Amino acid sequence: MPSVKKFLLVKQQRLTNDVFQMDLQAAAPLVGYLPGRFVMVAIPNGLQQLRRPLAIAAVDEAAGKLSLIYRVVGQGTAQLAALTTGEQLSILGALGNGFATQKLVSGDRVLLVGGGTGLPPLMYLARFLAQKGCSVTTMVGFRTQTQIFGTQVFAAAGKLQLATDDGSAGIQGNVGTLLAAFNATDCQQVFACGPLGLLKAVQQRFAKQTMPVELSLESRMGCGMGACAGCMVSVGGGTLNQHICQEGPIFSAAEVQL
Amino acid sequence: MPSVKKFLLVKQQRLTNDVFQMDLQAAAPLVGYLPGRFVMVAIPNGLQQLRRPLAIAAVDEAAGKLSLIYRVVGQGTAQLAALTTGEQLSILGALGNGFATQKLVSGDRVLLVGGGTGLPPLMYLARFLAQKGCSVTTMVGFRTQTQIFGTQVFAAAGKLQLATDDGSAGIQGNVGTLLAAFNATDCQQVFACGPLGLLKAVQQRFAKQTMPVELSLESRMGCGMGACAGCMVSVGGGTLNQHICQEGPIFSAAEVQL
Amino acid sequence: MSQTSEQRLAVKLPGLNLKNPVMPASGCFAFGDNRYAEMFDLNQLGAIIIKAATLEPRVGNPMPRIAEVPGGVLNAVGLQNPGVDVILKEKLPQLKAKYPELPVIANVAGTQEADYAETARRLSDSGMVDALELNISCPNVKQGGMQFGTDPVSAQAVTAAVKKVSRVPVYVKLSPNVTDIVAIAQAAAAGGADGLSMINTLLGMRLDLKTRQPVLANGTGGLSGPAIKSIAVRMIYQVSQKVDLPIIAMGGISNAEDILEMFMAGASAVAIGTAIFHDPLVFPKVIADLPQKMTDFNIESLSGLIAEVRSQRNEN
Amino acid sequence: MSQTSEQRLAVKLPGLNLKNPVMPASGCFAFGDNRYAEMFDLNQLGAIIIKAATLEPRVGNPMPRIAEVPGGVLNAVGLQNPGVDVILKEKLPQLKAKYPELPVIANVAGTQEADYAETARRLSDSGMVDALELNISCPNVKQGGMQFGTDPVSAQAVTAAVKKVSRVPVYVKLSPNVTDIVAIAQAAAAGGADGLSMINTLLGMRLDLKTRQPVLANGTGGLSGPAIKSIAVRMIYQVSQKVDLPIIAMGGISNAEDILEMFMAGASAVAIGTAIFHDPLVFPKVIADLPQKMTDFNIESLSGLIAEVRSQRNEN
Ligand SMILES: Cc1cc2nc3c(=O)[nH]c(=O)nc-3n(C[C@H](O)[C@H](O)[C@H](O)COP(=O)(O)OP(=O)(O)OC[C@H]3O[C@@H](n4cnc5c(N)ncnc54)[C@H](O)[C@@H]3O)c2cc1C
Ligand SMILES: Cc1cc2nc3c(=O)[nH]c(=O)nc-3n(C[C@H](O)[C@H](O)[C@H](O)COP(=O)(O)OP(=O)(O)OC[C@H]3O[C@@H](n4cnc5c(N)ncnc54)[C@H](O)[C@@H]3O)c2cc1C
Ligand SMILES: Cc1cc2nc3c(=O)[nH]c(=O)nc-3n(C[C@H](O)[C@H](O)[C@H](O)COP(=O)(O)O)c2cc1C
Ligand SMILES: Cc1cc2nc3c(=O)[nH]c(=O)nc-3n(C[C@H](O)[C@H](O)[C@H](O)COP(=O)(O)O)c2cc1C
Ligand code: FES
Ligand code: FES
Repeated sequence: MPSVKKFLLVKQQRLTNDVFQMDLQAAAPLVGYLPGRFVMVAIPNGLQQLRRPLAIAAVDEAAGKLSLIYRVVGQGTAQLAALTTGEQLSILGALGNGFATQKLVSGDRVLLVGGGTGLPPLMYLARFLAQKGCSVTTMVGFRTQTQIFGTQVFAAAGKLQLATDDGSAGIQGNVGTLLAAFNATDCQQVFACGPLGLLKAVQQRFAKQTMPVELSLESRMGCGMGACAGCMVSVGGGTLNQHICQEGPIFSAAEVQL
Repeated sequence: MPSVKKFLLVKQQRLTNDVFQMDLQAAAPLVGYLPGRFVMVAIPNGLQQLRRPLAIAAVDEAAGKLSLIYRVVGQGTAQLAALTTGEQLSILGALGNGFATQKLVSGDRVLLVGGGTGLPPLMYLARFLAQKGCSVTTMVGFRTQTQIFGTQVFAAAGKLQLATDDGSAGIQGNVGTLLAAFNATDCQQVFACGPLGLLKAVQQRFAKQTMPVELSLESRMGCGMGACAGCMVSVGGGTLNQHICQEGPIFSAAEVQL
Repeated sequence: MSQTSEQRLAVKLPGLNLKNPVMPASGCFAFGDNRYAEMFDLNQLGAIIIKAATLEPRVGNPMPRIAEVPGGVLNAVGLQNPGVDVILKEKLPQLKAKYPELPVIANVAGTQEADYAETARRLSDSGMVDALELNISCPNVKQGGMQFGTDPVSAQAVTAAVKKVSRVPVYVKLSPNVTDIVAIAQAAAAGGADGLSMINTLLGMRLDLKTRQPVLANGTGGLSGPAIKSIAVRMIYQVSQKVDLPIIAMGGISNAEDILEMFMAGASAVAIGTAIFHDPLVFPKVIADLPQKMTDFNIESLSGLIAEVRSQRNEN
Repeated sequence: MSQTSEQRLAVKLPGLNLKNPVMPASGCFAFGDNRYAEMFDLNQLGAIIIKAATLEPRVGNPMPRIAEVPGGVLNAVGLQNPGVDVILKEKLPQLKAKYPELPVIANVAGTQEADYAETARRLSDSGMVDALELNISCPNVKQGGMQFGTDPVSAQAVTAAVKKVSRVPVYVKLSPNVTDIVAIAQAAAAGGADGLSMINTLLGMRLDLKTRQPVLANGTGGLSGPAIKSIAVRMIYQVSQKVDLPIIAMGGISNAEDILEMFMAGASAVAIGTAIFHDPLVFPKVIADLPQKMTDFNIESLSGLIAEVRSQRNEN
C-alpha cells in the first residue's frame, strides 16, 4: 500500500557535477521499498504541481532510511539540489512492481546493465542480490571519467565492467561494446536501466537468449498511481496497454515494445 | 532611486497572535528610507507573482538595518511568518513620498493617530519626530489588550493615548472617542495611518482646522512603481488621478477623497 | 451551528444525492481502479466521475502525454479507454462491488452524435451509473470532443440526442476554449441538459528548447490545475447568472477554500483532478476541512449557500 | 559563433528595427514615466509599448483593480489613460526627449471603429511612434476592446479602418478569449495588419470568501503571468502556421528561456508585463541572459531562428 510520508533531509551530497544524493529519514519504518520500485517526490515549492519519480537507490526499511540519487536536469531537480539538511520532503511510495528477484538463489549469476540516471535502482539491486549470494556482474557506461558515480557499489557487490566514451576510465567504448563481448550462456537473469538506446541494445543483445531480461522504463508521470494514463507502454502485443507506473516500471524485454 | 536588494532575516519575532516583526540586514547602507515610505517584499516562493507592500517600521540606514512589522492576513504574509533566521528576502525600496516632516521643528506639537497595521509607519515616525525634538502625542486603538503592540515606542516618544473596544487596556472606546476629546487648537500637524474608518474619522475631525493633516493610504498594488495604474486615488477634485504608490501613500486630508 | 456535520455538507443535484459535494474529476482517477483507492476509503467521496467512455476502445495519443507548466499541468491522454462494453462488463461491476453506495457519474465521449447517444444509452441502461457527464470538451482528440463544445448548434443537438436515450440525468461538460461560454451553456440547456459540468482543460502547449518541438507527442494538450482556477470561477459565475442548471465545478481546486469559492461562483458540487497528483490525500483532507472553513466564513450549510448564491443572481 | 552579440539579438519587423526583441508590454510600464526607469536605462530595451491611448481621457475602473491568483495576476485597470491629446502633448514628447533612439509602439483602444481610427491617425501623424498596436482585446472595458477581438468581421473592419489612416505599421493585438484564434488572426491579416501581437489577458475572476463578492471592483479581470504562458505558446504556434504576419509574443514570459520558447512557437519579438512586478530588473536581466541561452540551445541568431521556424511551418 503506497503512503505519503514526510522525510527529513539528513544529508545532501554532490556525487558529480550534476548528480546528487539525498539521504532521508522517515519517522517510522518503511514497507515495500523493494529494488526497482520508485517514489514520487513533491517539489517543496508551490509552483510545481507534479511529483518527480525517482528510483530507490538505497533503503533501510526498519530504520526508515532512504537514499535517492538524481541528476539535475530541470526545474524540479534543481530545486531538490538546493535543499539543505533539516528540510522536509513529502514522498509518496513505494510504487511500481520492482525487479523480479524472487526466483534467484545464492550462486546464481546475474548481469546488471546501466547508464546515466539508470544507475540508482541498480545500485540498490546490486547490494540486494549480493546479499542473496548471487554473483553480480555490472556493466556501466559513462561519457567521461568525471561523470562516474556508483561504481564502488557495483565493484563491492561483484564484478564491475566500466566503459567511457573517451577511454578516460575503464575501456574505451560504451555499454554496447561491453555487451558484445559478454558471454551470455552462463547467466540466469539480466537487469537493465538507463537511456532508451541502452535498453534497446540490451533487448537486442539477448533477444535469442531464454533467461529473463528485465528492463526498467522511464516516462513522464502525472500520478504514478495508475490513475491518469499518462505513462502507457505497449506490452505483449497490445497498444499502450500497460502503465509504466503500475504494471512497471520493470518490463520483460521479451514483451515490451520500446 | 529605488533599488532591489537582498536582505538577510536576522530576527523573526511574534508581537501578538498574528503580528510579527522581521529584523533584516542589507549588505550595504540604505538610502531614502524615510518615515511613511514603504517597501515591496517578494514572497520567496514561485507561486506569488506580486510583491507585498509593507511600511518601514524602523531603519538604521547607515547600518543597513530594516524592520518590518506585519499582520498575517493571507497567503503572502503567512509565508513571511514561516521564514526563519538566515533566510534571504528580495526587497524593493524605498518607495512612495513619505510623511512631510520638513517644516516641523523642535518644540512643535504633533498628533499621530493609528490603528491595526497602520501602526508600523507611525512607530518610525514617532521616533523620528521625537529625535527632532517635537512633542509627539499618539492615539492608538485596539480591539482588546492581547492585540496591543508598538505602544512602548509611542510612550517613549511622547504621550500615548490608548483605547480598547473592551476597555481591557487604556480607556474603553476607540480612536474616535479619543479624537472627540482632543484639543486641536495647539497642534502643528496630524499624521494618521490605519483602516479606512479611522482615516475618515481623522479627516472629518480636523476638517475645519488649518494645520496639515496627513493620511497614509493602502491599496492593492501591482508594481508599487507607478507603472500599472493598479493603485489610483482621487485627489484635489480629480478622479483616480494619483498613484498611491508614487504620489502617495501619504496624502493631505484636505485633498484626498476617501 | 444547528445542523449536523452531515447535513452541512450534503448537496442534492438531479440524480445525485450526495453526502458531500467532492468527487474526483474524470480522467484523473481512472475507474476507481488506481492506487489512491488503497490510501483512503472511496466511500468518503461524494461521488466518483469515471474516465471517459467511448463506443469503441481507444488507445489515446502517443507518449509523452504529460508536461508541466507553471501552476499547471498539460495532458494529452486523448480519451484512452477500453470502450463502453469493457467498462460495463469489467470496470463498473468492479467499482460497484467494492463501493455499492458510491454514486457514479460516467463521462461519455464520441466522435459523432450517434456514438455519444449509443454509449450513453448503454451506460444509462446498465443501472450502474447515477448520471452521465457528456464530454463535449476534450481538447485532445482530433475528431469530436471539443468541436461539439465550441459550437452551440452541435452542443444542443448532441445533448438532445443523449437526453432522448438516457434514463439518468445528463450533465454537459463545457469547454473553456470558447468566446462565449454562456451561449454554449444555454445551448446545452436548450438540448435538455439536467446540469452542467465545467470546466474542462484549456488548450495549451509547451515546446522543448532542445528539440524545438512540442513536449507532448500530440503537440497541444489540456491545461489544468491552479493556473486555470480564476478562469473557471469566471465562467461558472457568468453561466450561473444566465442559466438555471446546477453546475459541477472543476478547474484548479486544491483546498477547501477553493471549493467554497466555486460555490460562491455558482457551483452545486465540485470535482478535483490535478491536485490529487500533488496531494494523494487531497480528498479526505478537503472533506475534513470543509466544516471548519464553512464556520470561518459563516456558512451553515452548502445547500443553504447554493440557494443564497442562486437567489442573488439577477436573471436578465 | 561568427556573429557579434548585437547581430545575434537584432530582429527586424515592419517599422521596427530592433537591437533586441525585448519590450515592456502595454499597460505594465505606463508611458516609460515610472520608477523602473530610475533603476535601469530604458535604452537597453528593444522597444517600448506604451499604455493604451483612447480618443478621450479615461478614468478606468474603480478600485480594487489588482488581485493575485496562483501563478498569475488579475487586473481590471480598464484602459485608464489621459487621452490621446495629452499623450501627444506630454507623455510622448517626454519619452522621446529622454530616449530619442528608443523605438515606440503605441497601443490604441476605442469603443468604436471611428475612435480607433482617429486615435491611430493622430498618433501615427505625430512622428513620435514607430508602430501601432491595435488593442482589440482588452477584457476590462464594457464597450469596445474585446468585442472587436472576438468577432472576425469586426476585427477585419477595425483593422482596415486604422490601416487606412495610419502612416506606421499596425500590429493587431489579439484576445485569447476566443474559440478560434486563427480566424481572428486571418481577419486581421485580411484587414491589412502588418503584424500581430498576442496574447492579451484571459478573462478571470476571484471571489472574496468573506464578502462572497468579486475581489475586483469590476467583477472580472484579465489573467496574466506564468499561468497563461502555455496558452500563449499554443496560440502563437497555431497562428504562425496559418498566417504569415510577424508576431510580437507576450503572456507569462519571465526569463530568457521563455523568450526562446516564444520564438520557437513562431514569434519575431516579445513583450514582458507581469514579470516586472516581481523582478524590477527583469529587462536588463533577460537581455543579458539571452546570448548564453542561445548558445546553450545552438541558436546563432534570433533572426536565423525566426527564419528557420517560419520555413518549417506547413502553409496549409
Ligand atoms: C520510474 C522512474 C524512476 C526514475 N529514477 C530516477 C533516478 O533515480 N534518478 C534520476 O536522476 N532520475 C530518475 N528518473 C528520471 C526523473 O524522474 C527526471 O529526471 C525528473 O523527473 C526530472 O525532473 P525536473 O523537474 O528536473 O525536469 P523538468 O524537465 O523540469 O520536469 C518537467 C516534468 O517532466 C518530467 N520529466 C522530465 N524528464 C523526465 C524523465 N527523464 N523521466 C520521467 N519524467 C521526466 C518531470 O517529472 C516533470 O513532471 C526516473 C524516472 C522514472 C519514471
Ligand atoms: C503602502 C502600504 C504599506 C503597508 N504597510 C503595512 C505594514 O507595515 N504592515 C502590515 O501588516 N500591512 C501593511 N500593509 C498591508 C499589506 O500590504 C497587506 O496586508 C499584505 O499585502 C497582505 O498580503 P497577503 O499575501 O497576506 O494577503 P492576500 O490577501 O493573500 O494578498 C493578495 C493580494 O492582495 C494584496 N493585499 C491584500 N490585502 C491588502 C491590503 N490591506 N493592502 C494592500 N494590499 C493588500 C496583497 O499585496 C496581494 O497582492 C501596507 C499596505 C500598503 C499599501
Ligand atoms: C490527465 C487528465 C486526464 C483527463 N481526462 C479527462 C477525460 O477523460 N474526460 C473529461 O471530461 N475530462 C478529462 N480531464 C479534465 C478534468 O476532468 C478536469 O475537467 C480538468 O482537469 C480541470 O480540473 P483540475 O484543474 O482539477 O484538474 C482530464 C484531466 C487530466 C489532467
Ligand atoms: C496591469 C496590467 C495592465 C494592462 N494594460 C494593458 C493595456 O492598456 N493595453 C493592452 O493592450 N494590454 C494591457 N495589458 C496586457 C499586457 O500588455 C499583456 O498582454 C498581458 O499582461 C500578458 O503578458 P504578461 O503575462 O507578460 O503580463 C495589461 C496587463 C496588466 C497586467
Ligand atoms: S503516471 Fe498516471 S497512470 Fe502512470
Ligand atoms: S501599484 Fe502599480 S501604479 Fe501603483
